[in-house]
Amino acid sequence: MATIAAPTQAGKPDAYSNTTGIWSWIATTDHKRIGTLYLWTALFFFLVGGLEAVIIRTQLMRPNMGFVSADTYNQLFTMHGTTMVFLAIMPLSAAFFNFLIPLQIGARDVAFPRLNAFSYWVYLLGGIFLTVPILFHVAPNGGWFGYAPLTSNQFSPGNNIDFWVIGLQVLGVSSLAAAFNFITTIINMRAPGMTLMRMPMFTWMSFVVQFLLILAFPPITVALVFLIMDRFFGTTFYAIAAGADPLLWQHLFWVFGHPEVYILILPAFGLVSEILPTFSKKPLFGYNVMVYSGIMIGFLGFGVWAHHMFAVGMGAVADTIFSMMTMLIAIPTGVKIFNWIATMWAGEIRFTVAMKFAIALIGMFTIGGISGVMHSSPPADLQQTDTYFIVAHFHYVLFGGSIMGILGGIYFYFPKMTGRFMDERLGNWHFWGTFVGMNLTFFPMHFSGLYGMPRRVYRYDAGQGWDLFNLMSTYGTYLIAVSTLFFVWNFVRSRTRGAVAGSDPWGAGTLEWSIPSPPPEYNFAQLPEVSSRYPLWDLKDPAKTAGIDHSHADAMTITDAHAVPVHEETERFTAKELGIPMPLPTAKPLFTAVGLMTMFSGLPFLRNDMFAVAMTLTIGGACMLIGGLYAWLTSPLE
Amino acid sequence: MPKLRLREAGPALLFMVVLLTLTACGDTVYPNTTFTQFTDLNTTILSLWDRLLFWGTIVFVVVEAALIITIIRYRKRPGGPAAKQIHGNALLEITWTAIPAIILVLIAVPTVKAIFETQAPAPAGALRVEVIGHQWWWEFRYPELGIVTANELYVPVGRTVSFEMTSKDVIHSFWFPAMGGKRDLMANRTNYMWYTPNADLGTQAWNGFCTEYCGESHANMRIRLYTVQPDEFESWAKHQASPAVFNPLAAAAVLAASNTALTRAVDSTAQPSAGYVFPAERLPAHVVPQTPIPAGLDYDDALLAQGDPTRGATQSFMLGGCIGCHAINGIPGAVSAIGPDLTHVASRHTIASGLFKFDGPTLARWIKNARHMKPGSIMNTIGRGEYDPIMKMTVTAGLDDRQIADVVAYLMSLK
Amino acid sequence: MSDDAKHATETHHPTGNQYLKIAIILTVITAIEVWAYYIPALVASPLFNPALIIMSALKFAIVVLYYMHIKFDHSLFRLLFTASLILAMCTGTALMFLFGVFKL
Amino acid sequence: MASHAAAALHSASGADAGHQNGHEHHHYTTTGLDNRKIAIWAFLGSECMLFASLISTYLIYKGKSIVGPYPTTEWVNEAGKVFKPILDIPTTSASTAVLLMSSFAMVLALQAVQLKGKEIAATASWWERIQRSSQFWLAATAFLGATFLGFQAYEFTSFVHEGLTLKTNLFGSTFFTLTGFHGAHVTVGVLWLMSLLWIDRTRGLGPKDELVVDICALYWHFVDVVWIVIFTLVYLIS
Ligand code: HEA
Ligand code: HEA
Ligand code: HEC
Ligand code: CUA
Ligand SMILES: [Cu+2]
Repeated sequence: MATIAAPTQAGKPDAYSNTTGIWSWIATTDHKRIGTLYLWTALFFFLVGGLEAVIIRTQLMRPNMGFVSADTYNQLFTMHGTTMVFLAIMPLSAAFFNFLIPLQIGARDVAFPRLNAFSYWVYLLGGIFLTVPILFHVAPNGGWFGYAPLTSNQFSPGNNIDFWVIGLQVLGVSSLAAAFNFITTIINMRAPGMTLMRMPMFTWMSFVVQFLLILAFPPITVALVFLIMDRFFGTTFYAIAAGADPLLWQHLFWVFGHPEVYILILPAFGLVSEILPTFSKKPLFGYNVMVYSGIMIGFLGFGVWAHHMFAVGMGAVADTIFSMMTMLIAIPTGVKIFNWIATMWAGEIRFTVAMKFAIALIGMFTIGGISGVMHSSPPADLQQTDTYFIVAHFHYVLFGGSIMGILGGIYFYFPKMTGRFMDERLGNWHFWGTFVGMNLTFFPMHFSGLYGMPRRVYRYDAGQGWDLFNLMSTYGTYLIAVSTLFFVWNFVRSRTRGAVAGSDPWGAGTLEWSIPSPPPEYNFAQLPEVSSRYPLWDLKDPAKTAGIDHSHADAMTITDAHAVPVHEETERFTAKELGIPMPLPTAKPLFTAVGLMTMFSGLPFLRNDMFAVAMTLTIGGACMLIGGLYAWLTSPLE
Repeated sequence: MPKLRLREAGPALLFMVVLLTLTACGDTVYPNTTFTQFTDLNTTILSLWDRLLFWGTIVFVVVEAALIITIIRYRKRPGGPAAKQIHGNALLEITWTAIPAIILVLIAVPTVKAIFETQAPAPAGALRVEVIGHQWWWEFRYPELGIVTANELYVPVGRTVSFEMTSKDVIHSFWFPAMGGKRDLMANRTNYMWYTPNADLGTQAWNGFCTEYCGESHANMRIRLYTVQPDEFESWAKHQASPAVFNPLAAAAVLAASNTALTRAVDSTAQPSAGYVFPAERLPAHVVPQTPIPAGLDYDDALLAQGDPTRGATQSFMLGGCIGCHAINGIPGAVSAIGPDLTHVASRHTIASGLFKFDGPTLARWIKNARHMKPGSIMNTIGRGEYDPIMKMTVTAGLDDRQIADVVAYLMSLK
Repeated sequence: MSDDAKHATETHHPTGNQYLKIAIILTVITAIEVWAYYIPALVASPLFNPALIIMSALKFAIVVLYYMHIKFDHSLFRLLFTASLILAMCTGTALMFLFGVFKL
Repeated sequence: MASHAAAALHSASGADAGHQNGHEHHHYTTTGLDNRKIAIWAFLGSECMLFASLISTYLIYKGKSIVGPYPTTEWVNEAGKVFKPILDIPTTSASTAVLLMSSFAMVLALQAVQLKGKEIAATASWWERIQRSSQFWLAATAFLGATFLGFQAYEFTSFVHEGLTLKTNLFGSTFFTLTGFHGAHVTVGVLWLMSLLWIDRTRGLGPKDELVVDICALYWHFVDVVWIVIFTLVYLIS
């Protein structure tokens, strides 16, 4: 193996993290560290959202339970949905965007490292702002899609909804900033030879997601601005007494909301598309079609929003159009499912935990997709909407899809992130508990829904035909919760005690596996040159990639001019030693983020007639924001 | 590998069988089932559903079987074959694009037909019912019959009923699972839905729900539907349209005669001309509310026997401020539409939108502290010395337990 | 600077005089719009709204093509912007239909 | 294989440069374009959706207000007093023209920065000479933008005097929010322009700063373009 450019000096094993301690995290601009922060924070919020679900299910275990009050229950499901969507799955995906995209495209960092840190801090602060109120029993209680006029001042006079509107608005800033960053990164930071059609599938799906983000967030931003104006400055956007139309919020929300569900699923699809080929020892089946179907899903996703509104009386023509558009999405999604199966077909399948989760995604997402198609027929949906049948649908796609994919991704990439494996035995416990548990939880919901159980009810009478299904769901939840504890233990322990993994522990084919685990701060000592979709396989096993249009296994596909040869490395160098300029650590993004959050957190005080406090926070926050931005923009990057 | 195929398809087939049996199960086990053909609307929906289920099951079986077969057949085995390096196959990919497309067409065509069928204007001669959503109860008006009532809906079988739906506050949604689809109720908008309960449906009672999250007591916003014979409906309607015919003196006489079961006492004598009411003994168990009355709401039921409807009507009803929110047709000044119309409240089997049974002890507790019984209720706490959980204060002015007994006696007489 | 390079820059960036011409065109279109607004006969015509929208679209296009030099710049920018713009217009139009601002 | 690798290495100019000079290396980009310019265009794409949502809401609520003042129709208050339609077309036409002119000034500012340092013929006219002054054009753009804001402030206050506030009716809410959002964008633009002007005055902007000015210009023109749409759809269309 050629190692022409490999350094020869003796290295220091942990030289890549030349700084340690809390400050190194606060001031970090390293995309891998930011990814790690995202991962930990989002996993924490996943546990919080899960805990909320456990309480919800306990309350629903039997008819007319009195475990929690009506208002508490309403806060719980609102926060459960909001937390899972905005604070768990989206940031879990962001963790992978951060960690993986630069590695997969052969870049040293993202396009705007400090903006990246800013995105994370805004997310963290927004998440805290949104979550803490539940400890004081003033959490948002308007449902995760916060339909106005219920969320207007007239019907929700307390501070509860304030936390929700402001929290989501702030989180939107985070998502948008990150999306501009990743769009630029993917367009402009690819290593030489990394053409679009050679990008790994995860990067591709992430690329699509970033466009969904920048185009879907503005409508909800506007809807939230209206609500903020209504709640604090007395405008009349959602005031029915002034003649407002109750559908305004719904349309603006779902114009965002439906693309949002693809924002939640496509990263998981991407992860699975990395895992399946690796453990089948085969390249992805029909790469091009996988790319195009991902783009199609994203594109069509903008034309279907009103399928959440079949019961609002839009009229037959609108119902028809939205129904047809919705059905169309099944086609590109189906292509993905079949191509994944074909990827495994005739392969040598190794059932690692990561692979099991990936396979489970195919099986479980399909169930959710099929029930989705059942909703897409408006007359049929009139019997389904706002019942547990819908709850079953979206948990099959969200839990069976997004969560399964992300968990698979965590098992798969853990060795790359930490240099150590997660324990497979504990992982198997986790997998089987989760798999059985989720089916036990969510499959019965199909029945409770079709047998007439509405969603968002904190209690129901006995003898309605729902008792058994609810009991099953609750036991299933407990099973998931227990198996999640295995996961938490495994995750925490394996960081320091797991078996040591090399740079390419799974025999994968993409660029991120060509560098040491965990990667040095500069990722690539030298930018690789890529001429293939699976550069590593070209190198190690050219037979696998022979005949792929975009690969040229006969030409050298990855110059192994990395800091280290592709095989096991023992030597590392700091960026300084290699003369690679790295973005300087700085806390300015954090400072700016605090300013932004402070500025917004003044608003709720207006309601409590604490004008002075509101003004102090808002003006103080604005000054911090502007000062932070100024300091940030005028200081050198590296 | 034909053997394997069958074995792996087994669970999926089982799933289908289970699903179909459950689907076929009657309304005794699943009283709120949506799989009925009790109305024209639901017949259309069910046939659509059957088609969706059919194709859904096929897709499910094919995908899961393919998945399971693949992972079993191509699992890595010692000495097993090496992975075949296939990168794609245009023909295959076109096939699995085209087949779902065809299936979707087969679903889409009847869907579109059903959309236009079910959303056509209601046929002439339909019974018009205005449904008005309130936090958290239902107002029903029969504009052609001059009826205003709440929470319990009477509909004659064999005749199309056309609902015109709107809301006084937030968005609600109106749904009887056994009858067909739901529609949202929105302020500043009117929605329409119509269906015809089958002529052979018989006199039956059904559960319904508010299905759009509408705030704290959304779960407590239920509805009852009585499908009745046309003549029964006529009798009911005629009586409901008439003003409250409470005769305080007659009621007092009955009270003097019997100090016990008040519920039935007023019933027989005070209102000889009462119209048809869905017979209580025919209410199936699942239609009878079972909501527990929360702890901490004490009322001495013995007081009820001493309740005097006349006093209730003339004094306590005013004292309690009831008149500020409730209309009673025929009583001057009682015209407010904030709360349900009470003109014939005693002809209902439930109160508080299907949450509680209509009987003396429950009514007394309701009046004493409605907000304790139904979280967030707009009806304020009236019992003197009671804590109002929304105003966050103890009521000092309201009614004492004896006065409540009088009001209850009065309400019980409003047949 | 070689002739070649000079030539290249010239075609790539309009000169100040061309910018001036564009500014004049924009002003004239605006003037026509406002003028039309004051002629009741024109306002009453069914072509009034479409004509205004076309004129405004024209101004929009001119500014984006020349002032924002999207016409001369990398095609990537054109793609990014037009795709978003088209999506935004489609969404807006769909909303108009859904709320009955336009009728079928 | 080694020789392949070496050949590939040398053919990749980006990687090659990096081999000798880490600093250059870091600034290798796939498309050769600057990151910031890609980001700003993506941002403007996103802004299209933002303003589409705002403008759509305005149009959806147009004519749905229960009480006056109305934008283009007369109205009568409880006291029977008749009010004219509230929108003031002549003034707004003037402010629209001002904003259009500011875009013109902006392109010339960019051009001046690009041409900085190039020789100018001794015989050049005043028009050719003034075209070379980036400070003049930056200041002009900022000034025209500020003038537009002045018009808007005047418009808002006069509306408030005529009884239209955020709270009055749907028209008030949608109108002020839409134009206010646009005004906020203009304000940011003016501040941005003034920082550029300040940099120009302190250290001088030259061709190497072209991109910095270009990005600001793109933002500024976009804000102008949005106003073109708003002016037609909100003020003129019936
Ligand atoms: C990860 C998130 C995710 C994903 C991917 C999807 C995917 C889909 N969703 Fe789902 N959906 C949600 C999350 C998601 N959804 C959520 C959260 C809600 C509820 C929001 C709320 O109210 O709180 C919801 C609600 C929802 C509704 C509204 C229901 C209602 O409230 O009345 C509808 C209606 O059409 C719908 C449809 C679909 C469809 C058709 C798809 C399709 O994309 C699915 C396509 C996939 C397949 C079909 C399977 C694979 C395909 C094949 C194997 C090919 C062959 C198949 C056929 C021919 C059928 N969804
Ligand atoms: C996005 C992803 C997502 C995920 C992963 C889940 C996961 C789960 N959801 Fe989720 N759910 C939603 C999104 C999601 N949900 C949304 C959007 C809604 C709609 C909300 C609305 O209507 O507004 C909803 C609504 C919803 C309802 C309906 C509530 C109602 O309508 O009244 C129910 C009811 O059973 C439910 C249950 C569950 C369960 C049991 C899980 C389980 O999978 C959870 C698994 C459990 C754990 C993971 C627990 C692990 C934690 C511990 C063991 C404790 C450790 C604790 C700490 C250290 C803090 N969910
Ligand atoms: C503040 C207004 C208000 C006042 C005062 C008020 N009510 Fe009510 N009442 C309501 C509302 C609103 C409901 C519906 C509550 C619900 O179901 O959530 C209701 C429900 C009821 C019901 C149940 C009706 C049904 O069909 O479900 C009865 C009976 C009743 N009130 C009686 C009384 C009596 C008796 C008094 C006076 C002692 C009274 N109310 C005072 C508002 C009021
Ligand atoms: Cu009314 Cu829910
Ligand atoms: Cu959707």
